[in-house]
Amino acid sequence: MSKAATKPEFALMAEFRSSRELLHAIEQSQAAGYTQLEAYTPYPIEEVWEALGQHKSKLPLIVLIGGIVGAFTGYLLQYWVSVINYPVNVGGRPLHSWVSFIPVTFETTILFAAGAAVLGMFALNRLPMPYHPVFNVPRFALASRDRYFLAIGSWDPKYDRRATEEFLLGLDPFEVNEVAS
Amino acid sequence: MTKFDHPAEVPSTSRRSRIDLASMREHLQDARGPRFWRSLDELAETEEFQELLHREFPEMGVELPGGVSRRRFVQLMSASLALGGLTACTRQPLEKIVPYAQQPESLVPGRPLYFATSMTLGGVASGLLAESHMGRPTKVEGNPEHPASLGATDLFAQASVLSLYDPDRSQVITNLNRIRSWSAFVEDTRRETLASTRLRLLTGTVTSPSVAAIAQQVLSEHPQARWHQYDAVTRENVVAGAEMAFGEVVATRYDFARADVVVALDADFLTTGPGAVRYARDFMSRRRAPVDHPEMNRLYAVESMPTATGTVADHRLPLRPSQLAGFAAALAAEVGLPDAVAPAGADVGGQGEWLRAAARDLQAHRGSSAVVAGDYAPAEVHALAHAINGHLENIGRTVIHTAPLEAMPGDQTASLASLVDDMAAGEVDILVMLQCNPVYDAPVDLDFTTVLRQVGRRIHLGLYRNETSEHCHWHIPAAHYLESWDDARAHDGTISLTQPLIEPLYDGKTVAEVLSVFTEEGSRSAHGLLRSYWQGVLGESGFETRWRKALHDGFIADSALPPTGVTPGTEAAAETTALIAGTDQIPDGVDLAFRPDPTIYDGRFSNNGWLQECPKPLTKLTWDNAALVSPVSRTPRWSR
Amino acid sequence: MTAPGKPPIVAPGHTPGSVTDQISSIVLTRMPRWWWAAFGASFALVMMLLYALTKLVFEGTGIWGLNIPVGWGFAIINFVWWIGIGHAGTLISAILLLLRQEWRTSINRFAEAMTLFAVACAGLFPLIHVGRPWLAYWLLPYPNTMDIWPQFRSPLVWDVFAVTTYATVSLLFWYVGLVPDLATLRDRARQRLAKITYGFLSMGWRGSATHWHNYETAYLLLAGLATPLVVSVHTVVSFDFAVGQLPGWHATIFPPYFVAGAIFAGFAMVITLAVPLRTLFDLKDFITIRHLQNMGKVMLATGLIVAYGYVIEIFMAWYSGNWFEEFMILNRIQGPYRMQWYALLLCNVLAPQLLWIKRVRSTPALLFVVAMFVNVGMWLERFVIVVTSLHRDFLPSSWGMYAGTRWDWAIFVGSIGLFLALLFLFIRFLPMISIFEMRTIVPKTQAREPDEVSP
Amino acid sequence: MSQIFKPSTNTLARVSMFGAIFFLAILAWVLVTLNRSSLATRQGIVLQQPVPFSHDHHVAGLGISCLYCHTTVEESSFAGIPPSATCMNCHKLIWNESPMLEPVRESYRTGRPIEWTRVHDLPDFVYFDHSIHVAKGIGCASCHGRVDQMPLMYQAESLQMEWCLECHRAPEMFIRPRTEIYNMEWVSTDQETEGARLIADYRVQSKLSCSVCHR
Repeated sequence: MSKAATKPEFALMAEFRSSRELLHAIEQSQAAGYTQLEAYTPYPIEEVWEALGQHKSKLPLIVLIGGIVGAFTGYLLQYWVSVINYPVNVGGRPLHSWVSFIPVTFETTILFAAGAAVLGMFALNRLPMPYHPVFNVPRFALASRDRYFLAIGSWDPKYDRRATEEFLLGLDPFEVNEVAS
Repeated sequence: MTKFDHPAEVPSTSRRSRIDLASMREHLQDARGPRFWRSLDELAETEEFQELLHREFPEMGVELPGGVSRRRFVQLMSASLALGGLTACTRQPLEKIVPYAQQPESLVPGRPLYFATSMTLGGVASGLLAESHMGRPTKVEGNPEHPASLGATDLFAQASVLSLYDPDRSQVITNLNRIRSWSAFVEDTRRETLASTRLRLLTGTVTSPSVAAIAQQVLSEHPQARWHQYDAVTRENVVAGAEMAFGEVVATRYDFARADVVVALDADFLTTGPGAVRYARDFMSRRRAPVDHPEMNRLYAVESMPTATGTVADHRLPLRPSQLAGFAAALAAEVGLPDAVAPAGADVGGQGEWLRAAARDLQAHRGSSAVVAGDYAPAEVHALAHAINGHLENIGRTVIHTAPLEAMPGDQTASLASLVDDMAAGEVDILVMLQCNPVYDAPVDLDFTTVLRQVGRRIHLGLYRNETSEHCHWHIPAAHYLESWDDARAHDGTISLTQPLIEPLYDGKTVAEVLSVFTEEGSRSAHGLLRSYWQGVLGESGFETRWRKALHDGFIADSALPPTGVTPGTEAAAETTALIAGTDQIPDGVDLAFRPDPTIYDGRFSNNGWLQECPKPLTKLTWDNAALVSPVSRTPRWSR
Repeated sequence: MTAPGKPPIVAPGHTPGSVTDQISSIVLTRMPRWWWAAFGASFALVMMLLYALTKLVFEGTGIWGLNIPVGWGFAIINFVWWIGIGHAGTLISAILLLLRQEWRTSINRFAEAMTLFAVACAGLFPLIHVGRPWLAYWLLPYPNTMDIWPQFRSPLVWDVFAVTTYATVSLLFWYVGLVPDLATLRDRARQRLAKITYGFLSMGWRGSATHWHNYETAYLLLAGLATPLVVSVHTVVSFDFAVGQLPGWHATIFPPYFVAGAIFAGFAMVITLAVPLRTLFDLKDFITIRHLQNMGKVMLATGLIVAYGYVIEIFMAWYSGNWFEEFMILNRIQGPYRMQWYALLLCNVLAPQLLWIKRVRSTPALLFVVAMFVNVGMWLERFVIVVTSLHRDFLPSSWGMYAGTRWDWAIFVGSIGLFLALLFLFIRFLPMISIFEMRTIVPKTQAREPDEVSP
Repeated sequence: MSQIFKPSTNTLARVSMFGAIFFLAILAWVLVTLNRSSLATRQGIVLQQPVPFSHDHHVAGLGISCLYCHTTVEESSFAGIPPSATCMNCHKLIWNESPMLEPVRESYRTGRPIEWTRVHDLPDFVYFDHSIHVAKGIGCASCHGRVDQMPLMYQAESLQMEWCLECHRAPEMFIRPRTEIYNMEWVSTDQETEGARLIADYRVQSKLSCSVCHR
């Protein structure tokens, strides 16, 4: 269990043995009026982020923009090179031979879109972040194995060190830990 | 007396591996006058020093044995340096500009100058126009004003500029593999030759009047001296054929521009032989059928191997070389040569119909036809060709006979054989081999190399250190024609002048210069020899103007040999046909025909990469030499 | 999930915990002896490759067997072979993900790694064949002092873009897939250096709901992007040939035929690697007979498409009425390289027919043998396409013959060494099976509730 | 599991990510700049010469025409470097004892040429012809700069291919009347219209294909 901390703690974190318990805990917490919740699972569980109210990711939009930028970059590069900067007559083909420009345009579209997807994902997830308070909990290592964690942020308006801990303990967790900040 | 060991035994002449005073004294003892040596090793002629010399000036260009060669090392070093930085970022090394101190007149840097000169092959000259950039010859083209070629060249002339810069050319005068100077050679040789009288000169075919003159001078000053000429690609059958037909040696050339019907008897006149470029031009002018010649000419080619001429022919008849004489005799009989006898077995494989058609065509074009015998066809074929041309009234129209081009026409193989006999009998004291390579190209049954060893002193002049120079005491690097003053006759007899475009790169000498050493006056320059000869011929008055004009043009105007009024005797021809008729026309076995290589010639151009790369006509072989065998003959049928 | 009669995709009895422990322990414990031997052997081949490449840089491409008319030889053959092999990984990961084929999970990770390493090997060949490899960056459009640019109408430039994009996207896809597993390793590692390294590489992955949400979206989008990409890459590679006018190259069948061939070759290589690895690392629980069977089926299907391509080539030669096309086919059948063509038919058409038999599909050893045939066959296919088309030029005077020199072979075999060495390093340092995705499928494959089992 | 990293690592990680991109960009910029700098091109760098010949003095001071020494610029690819004899035309009489000119006198005496260091050196795979440029209205100063203001000769332009193409792609921006070829001070008042007219007058066909220069 938690020790007395000199600094104000970051959050309280309950450990569960199954995803069903976690989902149940999320429901209960939300019913109890907690809003600043975060769940940690060893693998993606759609119900969890749905339960936490995350329905739509911004990522598809980012990828779309990336793809459009890539397409324009590729095509305009080829147009500028082949028509404006370095016009060369190759076998009588038009300088703006758009058919020949399609493969490269396609490739840059994919490249930029994929780059946007990866960078966007990291950006939306605020990564890289090698240090995070949750790692202060030794048992959090099991979040990447088979345990499910629910954390309630100390900035939650309804947060109270003792009451919240009591509440979490009432959800039948494996244990509850204080997350030092 | 200087010791003359056999060069092959050179290393063994000084087995001493250490320097000892005795040997040095011995060497100094018989030295007269000042003598120089660079080290005691050289003086004592130690084995190590000979080895060192050999390494420094390798005889056949052997690379240093074992390990990484210096060349390889430098390659690797420069490649790694190039990789050292981003090559696009490297800056160029600083270069120098070296202007003239006194700029020659009419030279514009960056623009070429052109000089008329000429190159000889097999003794016969072709007129050239050589391009020179700031004193360096770079390209050779035909001299458009030269009457014998009208501006065309063959591939040998085109590629000759590469030979000039060939780093494998012989670069130093050597005596027993030691580097010597020209003056040492002159001194040494003159001392010997004055005492000796049995001098032998061996050259290739010579048409040059000035070389012939100096050779004659040598012969007259040395009563026991003889001059032999030998070329592996010899035209002696042409000479012998002319002698058979006319009783005297005459040269034959053709005017294909006036010939409506041509019968070629194993004659590749369009691509090989001295007049080929002119013949091709004339012949082809009649293929374009201009307005005044509404009809094309017609070519009947009989040939024993595929040639470019055969591919152009309207009618081509492949024939074994041994059947050619029979064919010629049959043709002579068919065109109606009086008393000519057609051999009985000549009509083999339907060639009779072909022959009769050709003969009818010839008869229909009396005075505008030509029967051409190939350079390598037997003398009888030449004789019969002359007789047919005479009978058809072609002589003086399409076939022109002149005095011989050669300074000494004759049977070269017999000449070489008599030289070999003399050498074997120990009757030759000095043998001077000028621009020839008999050890390589003499007929093998003469065993030239063995008898050569019996000659006391052997001197060789050549562009390369070759097989012959390996067996000689003295080797002298020859000047390339682009470095030489010389003259020679073109195929029509026009005197063509050779002038240098560059100072000899390796101090090479010309044939005339080496010959001059054996004369009373002693060593003279090629320019002096040539000029004084022509001064004597052309006369003093107005010489300078005429000489300058000739040098500018590249030839002496109107010096082509005039036609001689000879006619072939028909009786001799009839006798020849009778003689041929008596021989078997369908011999057994395989005919073996040796021909000069279309690009390497007699082997002298083997170090010229351009010629090696040039595909040979029809076979397209490069860098190779093949025995051509018909697919039919390849089957075991004939070997039974 | 498991249909009756089909073997499961994960052996019974596994929990997320046991899956995690078993896979991560391969990385976190010492490697077995054979690993060192195998890595040592492939490393020796890498050294041979480096030696041959050094020789190549110093001497130039003259050390290869290239000549006129065969101006394209081992370099392009190996390039197309490797890039073909490199197709399976992305295909398994992306297309099978989109098709919701869950059996892909246990093979996608090392198939992706295989893709990356195969593309690396493939990329080597265009770089070294340019003659001056240190100037290979001239292929890319960048502002230079010469003020000139690549020629965008050339399929070779398309190829540069296609292969570069493919390599980059494959790397991103692979890395993104690795992030949660790197976090797992970070949490499991005991040595400080390993902790820090995996910690850095995992970027602080916490597995929060937000993370997973964005992650799943990104992964799905990447799969969606990679799917057309994987098809486009070999299409563009086939354009290198098809846009040329040589009989045997100038064919519209080439793009689909090349893509099918690539999948064919890629799956063969996955089987080649999976069969020994599942035995050596005792991964039979995760790479089950079911996987092998499915891959066998894919190979059979794509192999039939490839065979169809061969038939169509012959048909088109006759149907086009083109003299040179007809000659090209006749020359394939009777020419000096006919043995290669027959061997190719044996390897690519006959050998895969064994896969109709279920016994063969479910016997790892037999499957391995068939896969080896296909590996060889696909190399031969590229050899036949490149060399037989080139060595008989339009004019008989320009005909020639081609054979690789020892340097050609050294670089080819060396590239296999490079591939294997990279693969062994990957096995050593990274989880070769996606742990988090295994955790995902374990609960679904188990009859009982696994969460009740406490650690 | 316990914390592996300190909180500051987060900042470090982000900074290093952007830093890497920034570093690569800087590296590319440095390489590109170096490649165009006088370090690679020798633009504007005075090279050591055997005689400190001043174009400033001879051209601007004495008014000697370019053609007096560079005689072949109108007829040849090479503009020509004067032989020592050209120098001695004047220096037999003036400055004939100057120690600076000793190499010239020595060359004239001995016939051994002076070895100048080449200032304008195109790579060997570039074929440049002075005569056609002069004939089509490109002035000396366009490529060689204000030679009349150079006490010691240096390369005024980069001579990189992009520099060549700059003119070849838009010759009207650089062409001048043929009468002004050797005029160092000539400046157009209306280059664009005048240039277009001269292009038509001189029938300039500015070539861009590779084989024009790389034969």
